Amino acid sequence: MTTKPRLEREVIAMRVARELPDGAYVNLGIGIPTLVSNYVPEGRVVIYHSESGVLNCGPLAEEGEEDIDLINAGGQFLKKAPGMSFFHSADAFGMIRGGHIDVAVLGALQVSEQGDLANWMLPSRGIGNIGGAMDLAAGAKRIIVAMEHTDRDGKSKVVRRCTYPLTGRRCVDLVVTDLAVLKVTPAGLELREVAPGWTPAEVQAQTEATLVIPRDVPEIAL
Amino acid sequence: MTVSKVWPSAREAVADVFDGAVIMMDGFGGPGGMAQELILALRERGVRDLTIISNTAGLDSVSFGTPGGSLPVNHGILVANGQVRKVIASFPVSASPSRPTSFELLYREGKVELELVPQGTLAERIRAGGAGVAAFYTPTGAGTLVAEGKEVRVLDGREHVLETALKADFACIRAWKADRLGNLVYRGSSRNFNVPMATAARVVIAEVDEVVEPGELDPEVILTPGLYVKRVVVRRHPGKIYTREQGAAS
Amino acid sequence: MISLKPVYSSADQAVADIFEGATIMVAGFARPGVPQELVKALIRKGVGKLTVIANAAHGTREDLADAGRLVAAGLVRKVITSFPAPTRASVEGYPEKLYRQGKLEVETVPQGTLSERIRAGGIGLGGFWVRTGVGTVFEEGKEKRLFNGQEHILERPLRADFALLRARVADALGNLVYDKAQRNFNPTMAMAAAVTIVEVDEVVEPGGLDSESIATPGIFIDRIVKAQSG
Amino acid sequence: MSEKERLSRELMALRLARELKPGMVVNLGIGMPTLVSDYIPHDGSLVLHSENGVIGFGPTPREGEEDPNLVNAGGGFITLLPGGAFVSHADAFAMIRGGHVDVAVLGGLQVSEQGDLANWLVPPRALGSPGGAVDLCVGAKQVFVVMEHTTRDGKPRLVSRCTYSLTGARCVSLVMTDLGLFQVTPQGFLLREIAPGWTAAEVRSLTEAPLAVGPELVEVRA
Repeated sequence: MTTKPRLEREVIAMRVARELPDGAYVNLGIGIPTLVSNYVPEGRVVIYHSESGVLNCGPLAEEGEEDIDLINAGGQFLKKAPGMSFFHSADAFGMIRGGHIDVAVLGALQVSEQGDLANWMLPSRGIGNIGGAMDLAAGAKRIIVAMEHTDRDGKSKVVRRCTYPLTGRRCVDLVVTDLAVLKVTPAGLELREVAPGWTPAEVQAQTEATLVIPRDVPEIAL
Repeated sequence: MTVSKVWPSAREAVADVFDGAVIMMDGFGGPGGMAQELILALRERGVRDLTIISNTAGLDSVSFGTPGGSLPVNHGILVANGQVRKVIASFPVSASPSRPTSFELLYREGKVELELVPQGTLAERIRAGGAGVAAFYTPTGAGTLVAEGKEVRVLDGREHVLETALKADFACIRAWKADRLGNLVYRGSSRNFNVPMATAARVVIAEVDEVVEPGELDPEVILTPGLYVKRVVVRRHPGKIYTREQGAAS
Repeated sequence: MISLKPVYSSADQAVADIFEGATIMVAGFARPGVPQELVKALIRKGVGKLTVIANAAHGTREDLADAGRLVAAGLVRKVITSFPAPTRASVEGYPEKLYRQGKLEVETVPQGTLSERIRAGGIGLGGFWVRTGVGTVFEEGKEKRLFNGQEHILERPLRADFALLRARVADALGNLVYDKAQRNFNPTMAMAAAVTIVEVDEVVEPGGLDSESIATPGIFIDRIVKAQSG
Repeated sequence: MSEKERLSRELMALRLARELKPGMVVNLGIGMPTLVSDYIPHDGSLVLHSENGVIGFGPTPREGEEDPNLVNAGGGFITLLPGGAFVSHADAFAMIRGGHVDVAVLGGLQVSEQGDLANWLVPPRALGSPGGAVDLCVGAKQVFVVMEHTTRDGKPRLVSRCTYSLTGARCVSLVMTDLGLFQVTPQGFLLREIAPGWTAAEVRSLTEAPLAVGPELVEVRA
């Protein structure tokens, strides 16, 4: 069962990209979330916000054209884009906490069935980076998590209760993994879509949390 | 009377930094917002037991925001040099556990203290320090480790955490240009923590590429009015960054 | 051209959905930065029972269509302001007249606390502790606490349904550049309302503004009105 | 006694201006305090701060050269000195509350011997305008008051306790009136300089609070 193909990181990003509405202000975390900007459907305008103090981040700079005063929150170099604006950290987070960011896409270590998010510290390391994730968890209007369904040891990252330190409580709305699309509902995690070739029962077998499984669960289509 | 806040060198501008001082420094992480000559001068001065308030606890094994993967000079060199007792930061370690920074190694040995703060809360606590706000309630961190030991109260139906203002003895900040009255303009994404930090320290020292005459900076773009700034230092290599290996590089 | 934000040629259209009982922030300090065309449009619309948040609300300058003129027009149920009365004490402003008649509620707020409360509303803070007003009537009914041995009072955020702003130029993404003292309450109120409407002298394409001089990023702006007068 | 000549508004402003030293950041209130700006150097050695967000302004412009978007907190036209800057109102008050303004010169209705100031609500008016004065009272490092020594009805404005609604408690350090210059000390008012032709006894008779007289009482000079 576990030998079945799972979705590539790019495909997870592609699926998340479909969730971004036209005209949305979006913050993308580091990792899979960063890939999302490559797959925004044609005709939609999405404005990216970076905690480094940039709004309307354009494409990444070419090699040799790096400007050390033009980076995103992941330390990547940006190209100057028309309509770009700059601001300091207090304002960058004012935008986040003040509810002005429509969607934040974050990576995660664990997501619970209540929508709790843990993504800043592996207890085994004993120290971690909070960075901007807690502010996003508290402030963004909608949180989408993009992550692998299980960790390197095959343990489910979709859990009943997070055992890792929380980033935010009851903040996640949608989880897109390499096996499924899960919606956080008052009744628990609802299985909305499965990876091609996977059955809901197979996804449940890879999931610690008990999923709410509707009668028809379509395959993830792109 | 001619006012000039321009000091002859980074070394002289940090000459009164004392053992045990609380220092705010650095922009976001990348060298664009980092007062690298002041950091080098602080290492040369050898002051100890410093408390550093910054986004990171030093990136001395990480090439964040640096072209060509080079390692930029940042306050990690002060940590590695044993000059730092405590760090208040949101990004204290490298992303990868296999590449621990000096700070992480010393932290494991119990030789440095850490106060971990969410990034937005850090910026707002610094802004509060400069703006005469003693404390504020934020939803950030409610229900997490960050809220432990702090007042938590429900306001407008939502849990909020009480966070208190941060102030410092010195702020070592980086801007693009100054005039000799201390007005500062920044470039691109390098405003980040520099702007709030410029308001929250007793002595604010700005490292800039260039100093111009009053009136030459566009008043609409001055983000740090000169009244906040005590000292201005011009970089010896404007437009360059300092890397660990070669000193000033492009 | 990417046009993320609707650009209206008429202020009347831009305020068409402002409803009775709405809470409205009106920017400006003295004359600079006052969204006069939007205020005039709102007076023409005649929608009432408004709660108005503005620096000044006395309405004694008839040549200035500021928040006070909304009060003078009888459209306001409550004002939250730092200047309910004109600076010359011998002149009675409209808020005082209506207040005496029991027709207007007035919340008088120290000016710095007013903009800090708006800022808190815009950036998602639940409240903050300041010394402003300690030992005065402005501490009445508020929680008090010692920080660093000094008394502070708890102030709560302000938010609104609409904010009316004035700037010099907008681009089609809603980024704003101001002219000198025009800035005042504008960047702060821009953050604190559900719908933010700005009137500007000029609208340009994205890229037509110097990124470094944008004091209000477009994320805060919902509608742009090209002003008919300067 | 009341026929004796009192200090002119100009002389009061001029005398108070001498208390403002190079390097200071100064906020001048509406009315008489604004006159002080006529007697200070406009060479950038002293920074004038205005609540509406103009930092580093200069004298009134020549007629015909007024800029409608360049006014002070009283709405009067000003000029910007080289090195001046514009900030938002919130940032202007962050400067005030944050302790970055050295001196505020305010008008007054009453000042008590403890240094309490009442200047925002004139009985029997129902409403008054505190403007920025309440913030300046707690935020400025020093508060100077300039006002007439007595009301139009001849009642003293230097009092034991303010009967008007306070703007700030224990905040005033210096008072300039048309009868002299008064320091607020832990022991109460100290008469430092006196209007020419007046005796300390005469000033005392127009002052409700006890009044100490300095050992070297001099006359206010232009």
